Amino acid sequence: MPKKSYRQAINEAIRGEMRRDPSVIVLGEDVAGGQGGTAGVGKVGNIFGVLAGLYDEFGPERVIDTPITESAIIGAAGGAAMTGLRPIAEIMFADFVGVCFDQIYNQAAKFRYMFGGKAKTPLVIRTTIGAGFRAGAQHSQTLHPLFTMVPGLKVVMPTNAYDAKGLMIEAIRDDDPVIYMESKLLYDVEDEVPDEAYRVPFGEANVVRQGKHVTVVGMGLMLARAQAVAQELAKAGIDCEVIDPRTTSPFDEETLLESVEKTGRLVIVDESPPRCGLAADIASIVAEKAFKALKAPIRKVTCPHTPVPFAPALEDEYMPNPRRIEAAIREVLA
Amino acid sequence: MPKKSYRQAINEAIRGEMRRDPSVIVLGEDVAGGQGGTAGVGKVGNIFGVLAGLYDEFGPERVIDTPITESAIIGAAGGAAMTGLRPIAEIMFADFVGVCFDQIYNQAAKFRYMFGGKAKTPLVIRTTIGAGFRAGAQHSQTLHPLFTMVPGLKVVMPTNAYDAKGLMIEAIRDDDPVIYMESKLLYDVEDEVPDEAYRVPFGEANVVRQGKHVTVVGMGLMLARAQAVAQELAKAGIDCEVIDPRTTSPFDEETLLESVEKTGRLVIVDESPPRCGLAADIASIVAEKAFKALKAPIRKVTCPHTPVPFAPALEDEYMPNPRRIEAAIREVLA
Amino acid sequence: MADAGAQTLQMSRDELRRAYRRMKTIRLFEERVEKEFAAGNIPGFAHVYIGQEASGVGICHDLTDEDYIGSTHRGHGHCIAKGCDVKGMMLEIMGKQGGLCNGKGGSMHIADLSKGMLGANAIVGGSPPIAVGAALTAKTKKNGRVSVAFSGDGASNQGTSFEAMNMAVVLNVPAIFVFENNGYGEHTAASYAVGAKSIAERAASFGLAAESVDGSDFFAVVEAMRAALERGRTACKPSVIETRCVRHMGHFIGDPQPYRSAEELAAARAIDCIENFRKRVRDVRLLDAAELDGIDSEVSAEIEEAVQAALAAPQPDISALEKDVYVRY
Amino acid sequence: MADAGAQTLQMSRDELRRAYRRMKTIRLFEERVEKEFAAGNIPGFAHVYIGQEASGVGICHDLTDEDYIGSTHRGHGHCIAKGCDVKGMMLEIMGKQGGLCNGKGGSMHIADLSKGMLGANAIVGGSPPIAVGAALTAKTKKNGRVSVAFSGDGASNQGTSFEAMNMAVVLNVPAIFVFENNGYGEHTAASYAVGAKSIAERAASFGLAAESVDGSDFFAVVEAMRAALERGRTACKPSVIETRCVRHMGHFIGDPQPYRSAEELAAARAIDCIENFRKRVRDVRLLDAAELDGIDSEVSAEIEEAVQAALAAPQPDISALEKDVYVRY
Ligand SMILES: Cc1ncc(C[n+]2csc(CCOP(=O)(O)OP(=O)(O)O)c2C)c(N)n1
Ligand SMILES: Cc1ncc(C[n+]2csc(CCOP(=O)(O)OP(=O)(O)O)c2C)c(N)n1
Ligand SMILES: [Mg+2]
Ligand SMILES: [Mg+2]
Repeated sequence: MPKKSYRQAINEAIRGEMRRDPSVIVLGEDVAGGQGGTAGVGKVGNIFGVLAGLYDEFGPERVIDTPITESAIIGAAGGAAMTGLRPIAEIMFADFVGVCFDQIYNQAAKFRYMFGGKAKTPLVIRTTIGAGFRAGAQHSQTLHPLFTMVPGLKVVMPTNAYDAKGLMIEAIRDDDPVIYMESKLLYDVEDEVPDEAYRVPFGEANVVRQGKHVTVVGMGLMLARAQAVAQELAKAGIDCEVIDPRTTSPFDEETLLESVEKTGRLVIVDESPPRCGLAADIASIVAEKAFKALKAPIRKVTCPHTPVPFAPALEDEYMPNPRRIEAAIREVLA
Repeated sequence: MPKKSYRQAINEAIRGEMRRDPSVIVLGEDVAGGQGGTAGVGKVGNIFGVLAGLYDEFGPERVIDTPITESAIIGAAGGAAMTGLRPIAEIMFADFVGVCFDQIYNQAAKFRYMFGGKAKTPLVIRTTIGAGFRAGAQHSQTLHPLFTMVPGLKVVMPTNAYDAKGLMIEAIRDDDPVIYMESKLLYDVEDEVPDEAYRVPFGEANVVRQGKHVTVVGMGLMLARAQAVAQELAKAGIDCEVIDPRTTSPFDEETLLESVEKTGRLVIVDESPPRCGLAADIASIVAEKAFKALKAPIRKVTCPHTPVPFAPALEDEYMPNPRRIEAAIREVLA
Repeated sequence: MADAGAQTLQMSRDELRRAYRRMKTIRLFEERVEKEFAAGNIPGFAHVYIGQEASGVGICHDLTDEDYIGSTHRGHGHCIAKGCDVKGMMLEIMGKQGGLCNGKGGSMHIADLSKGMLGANAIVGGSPPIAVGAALTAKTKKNGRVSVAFSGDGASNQGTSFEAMNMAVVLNVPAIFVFENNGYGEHTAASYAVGAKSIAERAASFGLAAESVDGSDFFAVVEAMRAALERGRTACKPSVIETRCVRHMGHFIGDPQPYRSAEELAAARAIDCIENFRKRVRDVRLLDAAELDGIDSEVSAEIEEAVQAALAAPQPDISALEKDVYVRY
Repeated sequence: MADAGAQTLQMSRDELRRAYRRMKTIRLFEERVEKEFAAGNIPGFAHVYIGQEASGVGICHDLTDEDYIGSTHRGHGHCIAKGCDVKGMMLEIMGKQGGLCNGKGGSMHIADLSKGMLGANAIVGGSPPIAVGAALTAKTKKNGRVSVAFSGDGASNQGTSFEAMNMAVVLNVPAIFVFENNGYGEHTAASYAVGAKSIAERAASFGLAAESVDGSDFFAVVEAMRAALERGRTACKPSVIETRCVRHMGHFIGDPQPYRSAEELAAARAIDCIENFRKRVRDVRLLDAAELDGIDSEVSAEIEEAVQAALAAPQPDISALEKDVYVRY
């Protein structure tokens, strides 16, 4: 199977869906790039190059550059979704949601319920997450907890190129508003990705490593770190089961609970501050629903309760790292 | 001691601090009311009457009506706080934070850290929370989880008039940004409130009922419900310890953990949807730090993962109610 | 095939009857909402549109069910102007099963997508960006529809309103931003909160056609709207219309309005767009008093029926609580 | 006591020297940032101010350390114009201990409250509301200070910029909104993204004095700013200044700029505000080439020193990670 990067996989998914369905449009800042410039439009294809070539193929009516105006972008995307388009809107960095959060959580996510089930809002919001990019406190956050708490939203966090494509196709075809979070540090990571369209369903976790001693959950970029630590610990005879939830809303409780029933131990690795985060959320599900199986305290390995610092030494320590992950695993096994 | 309502208690705290410190100002929509009108200014005193009389005493320079422009309100309050005032800004309903969240979580809350400890942002944001007001999906939310997750913010949820006054005075004198959430349904509830100024410190939970069988945590309006159920259950020989955290950030882990060490059981009653909520947060703290003491699954009694419905029958069922609270307590004791 | 005399107003008698009926329906509906509210039959709070009927009805006069509107917290009038069923509305406002949103929305969230009504909106400034999106759909599908965002004078100061106008200009979409300037945002006068000389002038500087009209003059509103529709339907161009209105009542039902003098209130109430309309159509002998009164009676009966149905209806079953959050989850 | 010839420019030779030194410091600082970035010594990404120096330095020329500015992601120039220490800045940009924010902020978050510099801001449109707040402090304390918000042409379309302008007019506070129009927001031209005829005209419609000046002409910028300062300091009135600038480089360091033609880029670079300044002051014989070149050398040495110090400095100790989130927690 052909090797493709996470970036390419997303591009391919969007391109394929745009070919398939003329109601799919893309809008955001510099999704084409060059509007009003002197050397032609479409050579940027989003600041990370994820949308490269789409403008050339689909033109200005379907790959729409906007002013810097996130409330209008998301609001327009929600309004367009409610009236018959399937917009893919972009918020360049998840950190920027603060300027348009109302249009996400009070509007698009609530239309259907507030209107008694009569509205349908097939909207995809693409955004990027993650520290480690040396971009400081306002360009480095991983805000999935903020989205996961919102009834009416679906929340997707692909960890590899294969899933990235299948989850994007699923997101575009889904009739509900979906936040699709791209880990900036995964863009160049390659994986085997089929050329044809396929769907990875929401709410189905991926057990990326079978194991019997401890269940380790990792989201986004943290999955790879959890996997690496698991591999290392295997040498020491510690057998981790590693789970990638893929989507945090809906969340696959079943796979998680089954795993903990088996291992009796749980470590959650999550790149966001600890309070009201996804690690807490998952811990609470298990403490409620698999309590009897638990043989040890549930350990959360998260960022500290601080903004993301700029200095690389601090930022590296801010993110859950192998040392902390390993320590937590050893702790619950002690 | 004189009886005063929660509303009066807040008013008294703000009034006292404004008398004491000329750098304290109030700004927001209709905090005075009547600007530009034909019958004089200041007769409104905020839509719930919490600020009644302040305009008359302190005038337009310190009780500042603004246009409907929450980003500018919070941004201006943050900027004013960083430069020497102690603003009390109002967001009429917490639901509206979506239009100004950036100025809270990316700006005011992060100034100090981003600027290497050199900034000080003594800002209080007052807002109202809670369902049960028949106000629909965009005027009824209880968004403390959204705030609690933000490093740099302090989050206050008074449950009675006495605390309301002491916590407000503390919030105004505090040098960090504080979100102060007023439960709409508590405004008229009276309590003994001293006339003089006093402070209720942040991060100190209130054990409102001692008990030995189960620890019950209740936030905001839910505390009273938890208390009522506890009283009822006492008749059946079930002895609940009821805890009011008072502030969710900082959060008093110590009192909570001590209680669970004693009771071995935990039920958390929280008026917000379940995902990444404060109930999950608290459950995860206990599952990590008091695991050995736990004798039963940790039960969360929260709202469902839905927006707040309008119809009273649905809204009453949406909020954690005595029936559900009692069932959860009985379950962990079964 | 206009009736005699219609030339003056450029409208057929049928059109005039429909317009009058809608305005009167709003008026009587809102008066009844006030009454039912006082009687404890309406939960929560509600904002009535009394005095502003000509604005909403004028704006919607030439719209079809295929065109879109987005509304505000003060949305009943817009719903009726766009053709929503008053029984469905009354059921909704009372939180009853069978309401337009099955009781889940309430006064501030009524929507009826089958009528192109994309929802009242309890967030001030919520609708303009959404309306831009509906206009984008129209442009993309090249179906000649337009999309209207109603906002108040207060909402005109919200960042989202400005962003939406700029976006509509840049994307060239058929959005029509209607700012109903009733002089107040809650308890604060527009003269205080709008720093600009006028809402329309400020809007014009964004690069779209903007005009300010007497919102109590149905015909003036229709005329302005026709120009906006022409720009929207044929050239996908956005427009702004400021309708200068009067608020006869308080901000919400029960607002004692201590910030308005008795004289101001009396002067505001002396301006009655429905009386204006009656006078105009009688003057040109298009509709006579008897006919208008006949409509009044019909409307009155319709509303009575709606109220009775709403009072009798049950609340939604509790099983509805967790339904319709998602299409599929 | 101005030197001979200074009349023309209304400035003393000392003032001119300071202005030139600041502009040149910005230019050389930014060129060095580009170099150090390419060498891998600067983490993350950075946006340089090359070509826009006259705008920032002109705006800050008559400000004191007591006045406030709020800045943008492209903030190095504003910092230097406001008097921030270049060594502290270079340390910060390299993420080193002892940087102006102790390495926690980085290029997009440099602040120095002791100089009235309230922070670069990585959120487009973040600063205008904050600047209104600083202006409110000035008004409340009646200390005659003003507060400047720098924004780009791109930021001029963000809702927060509009809200801030209206708020400043309504509250009547001495905020000065400076829109540095360098023709692009990232890779999108202002001619596309700004739907209005001009940023200044659109701003004027908000009810404040607004003018557009040649941002490459230091003296024109100073003149516009003096009028704004007069309004701000004496009457607490807000103003808007649009400075028409050129962006010599890409949006961020490393941007290949495929959206700009070679001709456009050449034309942009042919406009050099520093060369303009040198010519102007030489023409009127206020400063001669030797003196200017002397300043160049001093600045060069200062920056070299800053870079060496920054390269040599350690990163903050890991113990700093959880510090300074709160004053007390
Ligand atoms: C974002 C937001 N801020 C504040 C409010 C509270 N609020 C509801 S209506 C209103 C006044 C709106 O005034 P205007 O836009 O003039 O509309 P009108 O009520 O006059 O029809 C306010 C402040 C809100 N609902 N949403
Ligand atoms: C809210 C927000 N949206 C988008 C961005 C990404 N971004 C950073 S700089 C920039 C362009 C800003 O353009 P302009 O205001 O003209 O400033 P310039 O870069 O030209 O100095 C954008 C879109 C951001 N940082 N914040
Ligand atoms: Mg109004
Ligand atoms: Mg620019």
